[in-house]
This record gives sequence, C-alpha cells and structure tokens, in this order.
Amino acid sequence: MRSSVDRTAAGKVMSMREAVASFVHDGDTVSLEGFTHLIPTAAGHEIIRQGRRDLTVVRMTADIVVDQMLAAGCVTRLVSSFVGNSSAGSLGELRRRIEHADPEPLAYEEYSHYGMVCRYLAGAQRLPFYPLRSYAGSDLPSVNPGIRKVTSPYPAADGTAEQIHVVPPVNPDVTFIHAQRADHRGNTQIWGLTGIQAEAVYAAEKAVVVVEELVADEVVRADPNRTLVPAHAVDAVVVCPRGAHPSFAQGYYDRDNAFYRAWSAISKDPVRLREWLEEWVYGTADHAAYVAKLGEGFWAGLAVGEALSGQVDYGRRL
Amino acid sequence: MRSSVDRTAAGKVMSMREAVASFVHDGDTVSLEGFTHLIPTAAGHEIIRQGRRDLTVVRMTADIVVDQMLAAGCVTRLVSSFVGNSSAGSLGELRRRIEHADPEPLAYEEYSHYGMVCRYLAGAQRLPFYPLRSYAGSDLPSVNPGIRKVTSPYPAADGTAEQIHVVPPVNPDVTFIHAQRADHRGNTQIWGLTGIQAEAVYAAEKAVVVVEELVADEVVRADPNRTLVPAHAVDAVVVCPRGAHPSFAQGYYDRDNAFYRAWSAISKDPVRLREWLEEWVYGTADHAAYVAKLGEGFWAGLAVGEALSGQVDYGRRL
Amino acid sequence: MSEERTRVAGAVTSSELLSVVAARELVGRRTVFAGIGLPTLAAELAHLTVAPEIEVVYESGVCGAHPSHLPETIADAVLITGAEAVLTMAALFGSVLQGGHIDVGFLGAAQIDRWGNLNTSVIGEWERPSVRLPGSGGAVEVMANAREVFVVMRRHTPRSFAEELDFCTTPGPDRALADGIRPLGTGVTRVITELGILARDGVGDELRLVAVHPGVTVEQVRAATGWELKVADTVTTVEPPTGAELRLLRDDVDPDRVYLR
Amino acid sequence: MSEERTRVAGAVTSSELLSVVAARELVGRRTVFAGIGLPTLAAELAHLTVAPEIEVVYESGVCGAHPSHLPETIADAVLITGAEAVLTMAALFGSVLQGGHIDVGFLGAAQIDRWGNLNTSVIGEWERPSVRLPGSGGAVEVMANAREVFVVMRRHTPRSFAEELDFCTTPGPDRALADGIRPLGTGVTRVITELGILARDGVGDELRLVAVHPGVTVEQVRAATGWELKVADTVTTVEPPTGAELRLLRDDVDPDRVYLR
Repeated sequence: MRSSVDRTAAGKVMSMREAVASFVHDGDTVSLEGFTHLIPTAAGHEIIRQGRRDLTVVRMTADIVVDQMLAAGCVTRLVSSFVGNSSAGSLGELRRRIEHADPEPLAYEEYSHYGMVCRYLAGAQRLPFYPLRSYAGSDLPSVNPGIRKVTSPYPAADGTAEQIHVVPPVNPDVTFIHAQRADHRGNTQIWGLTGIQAEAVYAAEKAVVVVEELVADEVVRADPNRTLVPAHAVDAVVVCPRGAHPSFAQGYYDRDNAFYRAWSAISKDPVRLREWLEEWVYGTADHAAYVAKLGEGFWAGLAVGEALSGQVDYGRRL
Repeated sequence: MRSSVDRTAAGKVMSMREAVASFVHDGDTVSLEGFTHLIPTAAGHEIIRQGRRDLTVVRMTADIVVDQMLAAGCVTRLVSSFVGNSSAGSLGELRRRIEHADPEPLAYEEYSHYGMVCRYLAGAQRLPFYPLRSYAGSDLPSVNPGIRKVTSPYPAADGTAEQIHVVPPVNPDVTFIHAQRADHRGNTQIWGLTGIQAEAVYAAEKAVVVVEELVADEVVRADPNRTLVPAHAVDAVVVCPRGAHPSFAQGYYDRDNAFYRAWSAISKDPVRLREWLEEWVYGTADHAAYVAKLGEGFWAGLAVGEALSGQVDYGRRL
Repeated sequence: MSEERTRVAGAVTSSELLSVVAARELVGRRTVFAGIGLPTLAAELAHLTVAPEIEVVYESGVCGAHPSHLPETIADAVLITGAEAVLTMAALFGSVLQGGHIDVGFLGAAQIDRWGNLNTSVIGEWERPSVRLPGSGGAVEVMANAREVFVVMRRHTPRSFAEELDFCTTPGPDRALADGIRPLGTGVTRVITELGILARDGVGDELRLVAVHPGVTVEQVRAATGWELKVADTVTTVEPPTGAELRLLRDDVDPDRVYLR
Repeated sequence: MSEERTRVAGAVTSSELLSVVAARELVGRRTVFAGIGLPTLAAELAHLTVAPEIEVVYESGVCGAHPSHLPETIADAVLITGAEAVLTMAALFGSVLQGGHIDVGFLGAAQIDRWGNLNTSVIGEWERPSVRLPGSGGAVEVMANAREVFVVMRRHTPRSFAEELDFCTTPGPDRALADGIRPLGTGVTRVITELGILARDGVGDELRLVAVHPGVTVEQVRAATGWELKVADTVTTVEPPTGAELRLLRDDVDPDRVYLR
C-alpha cells in the first residue's frame, strides 16, 4: 500500500529547483507526460541541471526532452511507445544509444500507445494487470516480457476459451505534468488535449504539476468539471510560464515547429547537441532565464489570439 | 463486431416517441444511466406508455423510475448495484417483486457500484472482462455467477500467484442518458456529475441522448472539452426539457426532494402506485404534458440561481 | 435506555452524540469517503475541530466540496457548485478509491458481525428474502480499498450485531484472506453506536468494546450484541459532547436541522 | 520511373497522386483514424468529394475537428479550437478505437509483408538495430481494432515490400489467429503506393496488385516487390487525378502547401 502523504495541506507551491531536489533521486522512475501538448520540458531541463543519474524515464512519446535527458547522461532505461522527433525527424542521441551503445547502452522497453495507456491505468487503479486487444501476433512480446496473456473466465461467443494480452502496472516514483493552471492546493485544470496526464499522476507515488499560472481558489471552483487532477493527488505545484516550450499550451502559446525541425540536425551531431545543452540548459539558471534568453521577440512569434469557451451555469440554490 | 451504423449523418433529432419506438423492442436490454443527477425519467415514462415488455433494465442506482417501470410490467430482469429510493426510503414495487414475486417474479443480478462501472467499461472497450479489487470474501459471487476470478500472470510482491475478481462486459441494446445540451449531430455536453454516462453510451449498440436544450454547433465547438459524448457514439437526440424530474439538471432545475420522500408511501400501496401511473404517465400524452400538468408554480419551486463557470481561452492561430 | 442516556448527556440527541463521537475519531485523518447523514456531519465537525485539513470525497465524484447549504444527498447540486473537482465514476472508484487515496471510509449496515463483515443485501435468503435491502452501492469497494472503515450504527441490537450474517455483502479483510486474496485495507476499525464504541486493529482481530456512553454498562452492551462480545481491559466512558462541539454542530454544520433531528 | 509517371499524369506530384487515390478509396466510409500528412489530405479531400459525412478521429483525442489552418501535427492547436470533442487517450484508445467505432485506419510503415503485417520498430535485430525506427505509436491498436486499414507507402521497393519483416511491430489478423486470438478487424485492405494499389479481402488473403498508375507496368511492380506478388485477373489503370480533385486539394485542402510538396 502506498505511503500516506500529506497531499491536502498548504505549502505545495515551490520552485522547480525545490521540486526536482525533493522528488527526483538517482535511480528513480520518472514519468513525464503530455502528448504533443503541454510537454513538461522545463522539468526535464531542471533534472539535467541537477545532474540526476540512472533514471528510468517513462514517457509515451519519447521526443526532444527525452533526447536531451539522454544526452545529459541522466537516463539508463526508457519505457515508451514512440521514439521519434514527432513527424519532424529522428532523435540523434537516442539512436546512437540504441544503435551503437554510444556513449553507453540504453535499456529500452517497447510498448504501443495503448499498452502505455493501460500500464498507467493499471498503476492508477492499483490493478495487477490491464487487459487490451493488442499484440496478438506481434513480435513485441518476444522482446518485452512485460507483455503477457490471460485466459478469460468467460467463454467466447463460439464457446471456446478466449485469450487476451495484458500489461503490468507502472508506478513511477514521481510524475511531472504541465498544465495551464492550478490553485495553491494543487487542483489542476487543463483544456485542449488532456492525454494520459490524470492517470500518470494517479499512478505515481509523488506528483508535480507545473503550471502556466497559479490562480485563485475561486477560479478553479467556478468550474469544477475543468479540474483534471484533484488536490489530493498532487504533491507540488510549480509556477513556470512557457515551461512546455517547444511544445504548446492551448490558449497560451503555440508550438515552436521550427525548433522541432531544427532538432534533427542538432541532435544528429553529438558535439552540437552538447553545445546546445551547455548554452540552453546548463547555461541558464532556471527556466525563467531560458525564456528571457529566447527573448520577447521570439515569444511574440508564438503568440495566439483569443477564442473563448463560453460559460455554463452551475446554478445555486435560492 | 458491432454493426456499422450511420451515426454521423444528420436526422438524429427526433421526438421521445420516435426514439423509443425505434430503439426499444420487447425483450431488449435497456440501460438508463445518471447517478442521482440527470436521471432519464422521461425516457422511462415513454417506455411505459408504449407498453414494452420483457425488458432487462441495467441501472446502477435502481430508483423511482425503475420502480415505475416494474409496476408498469415492462421489466423481467434487473441488473443493478443499489435498489432503493435514494436515502428517502424503499421501492415498494421492487420489494414486492423480489420478496413475494408479487405480481410476478423479478430476476435480479446484484453487483456493487464499481462492479457495474467495470461492466460498462468492459462493454465500452470491447473487453472480455474487467478486473477489480472487490468481492474477495463476499457472498455476491455465490448468487451472481457473472462475478469470477482470474489469476494474474505477474507474481505478487511476495512471489505468489495473485488472484483478482473480474466482471463481464455489459452491452445494452440501447442506452438512454439525459444531458444539459447537445448539437444536432449528437455531440453531448454535461457539467456537474458526469457519472458513468459516457461508458454506458459507448457500451451500447444504440444510444439516445435526451437533452434540456438543443444548441447551435458553435456553442458546442466553443468548448470541446465539455463534450462528454461525441457524435459518432450517438444515434438519436431528443429534446425534452425537465425530462430528468424528479432528479435534477445542474444549472437548470433542482431536485424534487419532496417527491422522493412521497414515493415511499405511494409505492408501498400497489393500488396507489397504479393510480399514480394512470394519472402521471398513461394520463399524459408525453413529457411536455407531464411538465404542464405539474404547473409553472411547481417549477418555480425548483428554480435555481446563476453561478457561471467563467471562460477559458482555447486560442486561435494568428 | 436510549432515552435514559439522552437524559444523562443533557439535551443531546442520538444524532448529535454519534456525530460528535465520530468526528473525534477522525483526528489526523485527511481523506474521508462519506455518505450523507451522520458521516457528513462528523466530517464537517471534524474539519472545524480535530482535522482541519480533512477532505471529504463523495461517491458521486465530488472532491473538495464547498456547499452553500448542507447537502441532502451525496449528489446534491450544492456539492457541485463551488467544488474543487468533479470526477467521473470510473475515475472516482478506479483511481481515487481503488487507487488507495482514501484514509477513512464511512459505512452503515443492516447487520455487522464480530469481524466487521457487513450485510446490506437481504434479511432472510437471498433468493426470496423477507426484506430486500438496497445492496452494496459502493460499500464493497470502500471496505476493500480504504485504509480503514468506520461504521455508524444507530441501533445496537442482537439482530443487527449478528452472530452470523444473513448474507455477507461487504467482506472485511479476514474473509478476503480466506478467499485467497490479500486485502489492501484494515477493514472496520471503529463501530460507533448508541451504546458505545467497538474497535478492531486489523486482520485476525475481533471487534471489542472499548468505550461506553455515560450511563451505559458493559453488560448492557453485551446483552445488545448477538455474539459473545470481547471487552477491552479498560473500558472508558465516552466524554459527553462539549458545549463547543454542540454549538458548532447545531449553529454551523446543520443549522437547518437537515440531519439533526 | 517515378518522374516518368509524374510526367504522364501531367504536373501531378507524388503527394497529390497518393492523396487523391486514397481519398477515392474512402467512398462510403464514415469514421477515419488518420495521422497527419497524406491521410489528413485524403480524408479532407474525401469529405469534399466521395464521403461528405466522413469524420476524422485523431490519435491525440480530437473528434470532429474544424481547423482554421491545415494541422501540422495530429495534436496541432488548430485541431482543438473549434472541435466537436476532445477525449482523453484512455477514452480515445479504449472506447473509440478498441470499442469498434473506427471504419478505416491509416497507417504507414518501413516494411510491409504480403499479409499486411507492418514493421515500424527496427531495421536489423531488435536488440542492436542498424536503424531504430519510432515504433508502434498507436499502430498496433489501429490494426487490431479498426474495421479495415489503408496503408500509404510513398516508396515501393523490395526492401520495404519485404519477403520477411525484420520485426513485426503491428500484426495483421493472420498472425493474430496464429497466436490463438480471434482478430476483430480485417487488417490491411488497401496499400496505396507510387506504383499502384494492392488489395486484400481479409484473413487468409495475400495482398494482390489490383491497379497501376498510368505508365506503370505489372512487371515493374513485381520487380519492386520483395515477394512473389499476386496479381488480380484484371489489373486496372488508376484514373489520373481530375482537374476538380486537384483544384480542391490545392486550393481548399492545402493552400499553404504544408504537405503538398
């Protein structure tokens, strides 16, 4: 049974430096989730700055931030269902690690997207396994002993015994997600793509929510259906505007597609990749410095116009 | 594999009479969902008016509308996890049917709430079973052969084989839910308690959404995260204001607690119950007549004040 | 006897007494899964007294409710407006409850046995019962997944505190173990009744009498219990509700007397 | 040869040709699971021509998108603003895809074999590959659960149309059956390439050549295929994109040439 932690008390709001120092330890299993939208890049960068080692990283779409953490030597094991730079190309460091063990090997657990979704579901729901109609006939189970089979206790329509594949739970030591806003207790609201973030938080021993904005309690409570993660599941709230760059935050800033395209060339050259890390991660004290270094002119290029949701009426007793 | 139906085309908006005539047949399995909030009462009443027989009703909290359908002779089998009049008392007809087979027996499949949730999840996800950490040591499996066990293919922490209970999928012929609003294609938005409605819709062969309001496409599209059920899962949209009475619709009207309290006495007396059905169901042509018969003064008593959600910004590309 | 006790405790009603005693037991707990009625009163009072950080999670999916009026059901509209979060039932039961986030779950029952197993299904045979009760609701899940369970039973009689349950809807961890499945929670740790408090530490333990209300004797409780009740070495007398507790309960928690009757 | 064909079809690019052909194949289909790129173009063009009721569902969770600009990823912000619904990944993969609501799924691959099995994981051995590819993403689930799958392969070579896959990431129904599990969908029914169209009806069927683009011979396709390719009794010649199709594609679907290069 997981430990009982004080997740309802105040005092959850902290800096990214404090959050990483408190909740990420060498050897930990760290989940960073966000499917194209709201990728917790700033969290990955702070893990690099603090020099964590021997991490197992769990992330459905291992993309730029994972390639950067690999290059910084933080990661020895990766659990993922997609390893690529979106549709923009390859991850140079990841390919060197897997194809040539250069500069060191990378243990890789390969799943499909729904396999990862189901691992998070099992982790969040404290289930020993989660069944899914994938993998029948695939070579993946032959290279991933985590993927197994169960026989259903209910006969199939034709009366025969029915088999189905299952995946095991994943329970990260800590999960980081990025969100548009939260209150100081950790009630977290996300709109646009919500991905697997809620399950990744519930599956974890500790959860850190990185937000564009800390908002007053009243803002959250005006629209409780917008809360994707309730306070009781959150251990820390980090305010970090533009912390999802180069991915996007719906309604806040757009995706930096130019950087995605540039990354394939940067990461293809290990020297250039390490120079990039020197300049943009080790060379910036924190994400605010990274944001400032990019400059207001740059951010103006990612600005978005307004498209309001309209309001619904929750009603009040008269 | 379920049949391919035209769920994206226009022409889904119809009257309750048409929806029940089209989608509910004698002998069908009918799910009516809504957990205290947004109970599809008007749908149940129209099923009574059209005299359907031999139905299997699936409903987590079998309450007043189920007692009424039982009294009208529509139901021979009930699948549920709670059979009571909320906290206000008993269901007279249900108790007569189960305790005394009066006027006829009722087949009853008893689950717990999460057992029912998991049956809908399995049904929606086309799984042969869904695992849950309930029922270990309960007498329920001894009276419900649907509840079975599976051995996990992953050893427990102590190395032993781990067993877990499972429930089978439920796939109703038709599911009815009530909602605040939908567009003409069936994109359905609900706020407040959302219960098990989305899964109950996805589990069903056909789905009918009953709404307080039909709204313009733009209203739905301004806030896509508010859509609980997308158009592709919906076969019919029925506009039926106040169709959830005596339950409530968040932001539209409050719960009629007095009627809940009154029902225990009404239903305790089979003659009085049948008189109630005569007057309020058979004696009203449709739900609009039922609403009118209650009168505007009555509805003023259930009126609620305004509590707006605030707006979020989805952003638009400049 | 119930009337006698009420006199002893002053003008304190049974509802008030049970609410106050249950509230005190919540000291140090954080997330409480509560149905409507006495558990709601207890949690609200605990919030104002011994457990300021308590969060009530409702079976309907509401977390962090800030109701304008005392709710009449676990799904009352006033629980939603102004709440911190509303979850689907799949998330509430799957991630929150089965996920292990609930410290204390409150349950009631028609029958309880010495191990804290509960019956809410039938009196008599399941197939043709003399009384059909509501059934589990979420009780099976609360018992299986909450760290511990508090049971509030207004009536303490040999029929309700039964040597043998007519039907076990909601098993405690001892029955789970016998079924070959390792339980996740402790099961029932407190039973609060009109006569006193029974307690139980965990797997293998029977409920035992640890406290009586003023004016109630150990013998009275034994006589009202359908099995041979174990009694703690020291049985304390429950401190009657204080003036401060009663004022909070009556003036702040339930001023409209929705439950305090 | 590719350039020759382009000349034959006029100033039609490979992207345009594949998009138009794929769009035509969507006649009568309703729900399409599409990645970004050619499948998006095909679905949008089909919407304007042969399948007005088509709905594109994106792996990211978007249903009924009405984008202001052509999306650059399957999760582009312009897909969300103005969409009809946004679902969690658990709902999208669980209820929509595995639930059986997708008529046609589009997939690509580094390698395909005669049964429509796909490799997107590695070239070489999995443990130490010569090329590490992105992996499944949701491809395993699309193949397992969509009614049928269309594969678009720009390059038609013996290496990509392989006698034997280096690794089977995404199995078709024949491999599922051999694994003892009854498949839910038909697997790959169409493969659209720069040379023509291969088709397959269902379990037990091999892909066979049913159409070639103008100027392409059956022998050219055989030579470009790594296995002994079956050929339909009648191989038709693909009708070149019409002026109307090209105008819609260029002026309405992708006026900024995001994909039409």
